[in-house]
Amino acid sequence: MKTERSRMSRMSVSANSAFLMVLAAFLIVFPFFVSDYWIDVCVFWGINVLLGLSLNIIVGEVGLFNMGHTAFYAVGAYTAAILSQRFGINMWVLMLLSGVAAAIAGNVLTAPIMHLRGDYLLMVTVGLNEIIRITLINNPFGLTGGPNGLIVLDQFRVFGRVIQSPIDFYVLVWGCVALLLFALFRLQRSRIGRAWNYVREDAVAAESTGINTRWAKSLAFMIGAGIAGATGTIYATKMMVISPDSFTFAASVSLFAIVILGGTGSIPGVILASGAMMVLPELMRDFAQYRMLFFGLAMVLMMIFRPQGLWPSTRWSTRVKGGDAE
Amino acid sequence: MSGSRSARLLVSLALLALLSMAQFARAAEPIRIGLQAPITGPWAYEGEMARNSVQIVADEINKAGGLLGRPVEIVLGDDQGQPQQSALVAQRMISEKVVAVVGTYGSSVNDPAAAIYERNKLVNIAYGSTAESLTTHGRKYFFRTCFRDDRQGEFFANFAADTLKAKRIAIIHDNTTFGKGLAEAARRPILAQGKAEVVFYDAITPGERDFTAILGRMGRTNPDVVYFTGYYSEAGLIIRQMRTLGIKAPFVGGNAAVNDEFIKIAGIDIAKGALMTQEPLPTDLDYPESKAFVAEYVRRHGEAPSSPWPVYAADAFKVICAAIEATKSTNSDVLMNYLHNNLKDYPGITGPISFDAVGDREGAIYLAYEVFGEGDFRPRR
Amino acid sequence: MVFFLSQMVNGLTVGAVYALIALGYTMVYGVMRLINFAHGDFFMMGSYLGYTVLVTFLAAVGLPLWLVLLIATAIATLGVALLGVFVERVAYRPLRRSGRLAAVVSALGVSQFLQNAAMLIWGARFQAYPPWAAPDAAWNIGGVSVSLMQLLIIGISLMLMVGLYLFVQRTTAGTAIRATAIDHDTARLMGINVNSVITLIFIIGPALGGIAGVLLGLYYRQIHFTVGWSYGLKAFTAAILGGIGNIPGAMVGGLLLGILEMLGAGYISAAWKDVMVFGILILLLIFRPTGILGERVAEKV
Amino acid sequence: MSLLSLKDVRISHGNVEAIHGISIDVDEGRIVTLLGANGAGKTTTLRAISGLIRPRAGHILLDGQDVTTLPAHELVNRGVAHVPEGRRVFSTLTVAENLKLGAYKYRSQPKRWQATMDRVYKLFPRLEERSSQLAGTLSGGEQQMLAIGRGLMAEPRIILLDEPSLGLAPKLVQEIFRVIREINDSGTTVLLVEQNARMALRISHNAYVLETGKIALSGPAAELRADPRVRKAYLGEN
Repeated sequence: MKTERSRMSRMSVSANSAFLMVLAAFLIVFPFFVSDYWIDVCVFWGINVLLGLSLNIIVGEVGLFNMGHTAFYAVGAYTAAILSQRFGINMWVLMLLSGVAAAIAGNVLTAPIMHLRGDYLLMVTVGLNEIIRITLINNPFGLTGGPNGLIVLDQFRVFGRVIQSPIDFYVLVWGCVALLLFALFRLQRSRIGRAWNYVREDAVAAESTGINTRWAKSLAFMIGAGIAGATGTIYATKMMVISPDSFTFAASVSLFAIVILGGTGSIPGVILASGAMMVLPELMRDFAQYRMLFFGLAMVLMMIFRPQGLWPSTRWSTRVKGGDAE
Repeated sequence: MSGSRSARLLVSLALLALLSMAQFARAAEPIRIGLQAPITGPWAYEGEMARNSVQIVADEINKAGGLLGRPVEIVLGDDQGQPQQSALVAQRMISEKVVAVVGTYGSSVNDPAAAIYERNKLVNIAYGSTAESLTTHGRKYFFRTCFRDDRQGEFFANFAADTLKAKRIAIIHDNTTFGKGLAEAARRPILAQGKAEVVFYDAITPGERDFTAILGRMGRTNPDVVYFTGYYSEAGLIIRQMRTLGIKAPFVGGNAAVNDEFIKIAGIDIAKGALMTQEPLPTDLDYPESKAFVAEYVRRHGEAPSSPWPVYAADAFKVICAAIEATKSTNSDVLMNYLHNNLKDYPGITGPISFDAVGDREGAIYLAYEVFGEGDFRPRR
Repeated sequence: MVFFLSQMVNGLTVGAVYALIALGYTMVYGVMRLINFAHGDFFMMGSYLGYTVLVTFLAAVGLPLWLVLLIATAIATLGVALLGVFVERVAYRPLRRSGRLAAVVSALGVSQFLQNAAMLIWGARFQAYPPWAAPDAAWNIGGVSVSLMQLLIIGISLMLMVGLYLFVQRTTAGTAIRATAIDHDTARLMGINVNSVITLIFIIGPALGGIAGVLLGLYYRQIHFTVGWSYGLKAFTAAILGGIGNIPGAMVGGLLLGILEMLGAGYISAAWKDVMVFGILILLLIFRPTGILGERVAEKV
Repeated sequence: MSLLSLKDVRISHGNVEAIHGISIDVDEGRIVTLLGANGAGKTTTLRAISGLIRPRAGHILLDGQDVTTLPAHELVNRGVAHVPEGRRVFSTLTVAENLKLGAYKYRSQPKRWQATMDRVYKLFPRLEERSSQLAGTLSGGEQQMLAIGRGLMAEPRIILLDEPSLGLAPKLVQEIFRVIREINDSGTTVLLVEQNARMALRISHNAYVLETGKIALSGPAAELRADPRVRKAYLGEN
């Protein structure tokens, strides 16, 4: 039993690294063969990967149902846009600041609700998402520009080169993905990562082994929100205009779906699923009005035939969760 | 020697033939013009009408022999009414090497696309995005065939104070880029002129259907006129719920409220007498272009377009084609310069079209429309 | 005072409909622990079906209005109930053993599908119920305006809610539903066919949503394929507010939410109304994590 | 022919096999006990018999008919009642509602289930006193009585009892075993899973000992009681 498990996890490690190598090879070769448009599709794919991975920390690692993740993303994007507009702070610094701002928001906003059981937490995060979006629309203190949103004029600079073209962003975004992947793999093997998984599998038992579950959950929200916030900066510079329309409940829902469709807790799963969510509708453009119909159908079929997700995580327990044995 | 000479001649002749064939081939290659519109999503209906309208113009041009001897082709991009999709569609238009782009409908959706077109120096002409902010960023390649919110807001301010003799004005918007933009644009001149006061100013949430609470609160401020700057679907509900609550103040809608659906939702008894600030509708235009266009649209789709926006899309397309024809060029800078400087009073479907320095259309004409008992909008006399 | 009473009438009208839709959420959740994100779209489908029946089939027939409305409501209700059973069979039942998250994503897929199907069937434009269908009568009682439609909505909703409550509390089938909600396995050991119970839930919930759809269609006239999403979100909030899985909770939550919304929009600001609603939800859950009437049961994940 | 027999039944949880081919026979009118340590697979076996889980291989016969693949509610109709481990009463339903659900298959015959309910009340007078109380407010012993009573409401031919004495005070344990014998005396076959091997063996006719998913020992209860291995492992004697 024990040897079987360790063999399985070793297998999954090698499968993971094989996946990442294939992905890396693909990403390196891809831009040479396609138009800027497809590079741009991949930029948004990368942004969704960053967001998906950050949500995966909360949903996948700790098992907290968060269906309002774009709230934190919005906090990051708006922090960057406001500070850039008013103080002209360097974008790299802003990326850090917006990450911190979102992390603080993640902590402060979720601290009082951390004790809620799964579905209630889900509803509350939906509520937070709406609260933040509506607040942005209502333009408090003239900060957020209301429904028009804000213009972001400044851009990232690397040794004097302005990150501007699709390929620049491509390199920036996927570079960030690589860094994040490295950090996440380290995190998963760390004491914190193990603590998260204990909390997810059995919060009571985790508490009894001396893990502060509240702290573990808060930390996951902070890190997840922080990464989403930093991603918000990239998004703001890429779009050059941000408005509340980008941070809707529907956007949160599709992020949530990305994590589950990929295989909860699975890093390759998030990458694949966000790719599918981005690329499939693009490929189905010819179906025009029918494509969102097919897309909904695909989601249902996917869950029926592969409920564990595209690339299930071996670290997520195989135990049936809440379903009933017949 | 002579053999080699004739061989050389033969080769050069063949080359010439090839070249001319290539020339011919290139001539037959279509000129591609983008249309960015919401084909799916909540504004799908507007997107569909825009596509229908542009198609009519394109077919007409192709029937008449195309542009510069080449056919025109529409490259459709569905932005779903979402900013991120809009950015992607913009990038796709650039990758598809379209000559210029028509679009899009919503202002906040248009903004990211316009930013990308600007960076890639691609002429883009919006057809439904009326937010002032779009032409305040100094973009050179952005134009629009529709008019700006502030012109309409100003028109309302004068109309309310001078024609309706209103002293107390209530303004309700819907917190969208467009609705709030127009509401702000109306409130500013009212405050500046000082002829009337704004007694109520609040927003509804689009997609909801019960506005009795906000209307009740508004009713207590005793407005002489109510200006709603959102869309027809909510406008229809608002006027009906106002009347149910016993608020008798005249209802004025913005140009997004002008739609047959408004009358259907409100009911003709209630809708009758409602006023709208509005550019002249295609059916009310006396230009021959408008009559021909509306006739063709009715022939194909059984009814006239129910909102003005698709016609602006058709005009945007026409203007692009006109610029290509006049400059014999598909170069973006040439087109941009032409549109800014040389296009004067081009006879569009919606009247003469010229652009000012920031890309806004010149010479806004607004009318107050009234809903008549027969269930149609007619200019108020 | 008059203003306050008006807001209460309006709030009750909206709240009664939220409650009807919330019942569907709460029953499905109670029995299956599934957040059926497609439930709002059943409501939307109800609106459209009622519209179609009214406009296409009955406009010409010379039946009395009340009969026409009854037929339209019946057909819409039946149609949506069938749709509910079908959706459960196809999209949820195969996932019963695959965990809750998979089912949630499937529900999101169904929602997406239904919305776009409605768009393709009825068109992307707004549709309006024919003006002859909705009774226009309204009274002014001491300054408070009350319309016949409002009374009908409140009355029918309350009747349905009380009926459902009695059904669930008093009948054997109702007891079977409650037992299944508590414990599937033990319910099976009583000889209860859990699949039949779930089918029953997916008849009742969507049917209530369908009736709500027709009623609101008549009341507001305007319908659109996206309307299920926002009503679904509100109804789900109402269910949580009352304590999800709890039938009286959904009723209380729905009515309360409707009243809160109207008072918020009537006294504070319509633009900030939803912030207030969700803020109250969060505050309530902080102090009473299982909602107003929710039982303090351990999480069953 | 036995009323209930398991033939080479194998049961898996996910990919892990928990029961490795067991055969059990329960004759009509008997009390048969299934002994075993925690995790030996007793509860799993009962759940398979009552149709809550489906065996991976083998057959379960009821009255000679193959019922292996029947769903749980169908087995109830055929006369199998299962009183699950940990009582599992419906805590937010009243005592009377709990009992009524036990007679779910007779729901359209009110006279019949009312008569059965009277019999159950006679067996457990405490339940009658508390009939309108919520089941969750009962004491542990009362809940166990309710669970058994609820099982009896189906008028089963065989009742499966999973750890009925677990966690009860000694006096109540005595009471429960008295009731089990009474149930059996009235003609109902009993398959009992018990930790309290001493008491169980005393009242039962036959017994099986389950160890890590296999039948280790079986035979008449009296014989097993004398078996040194049983005495050591389950009766706490040397």
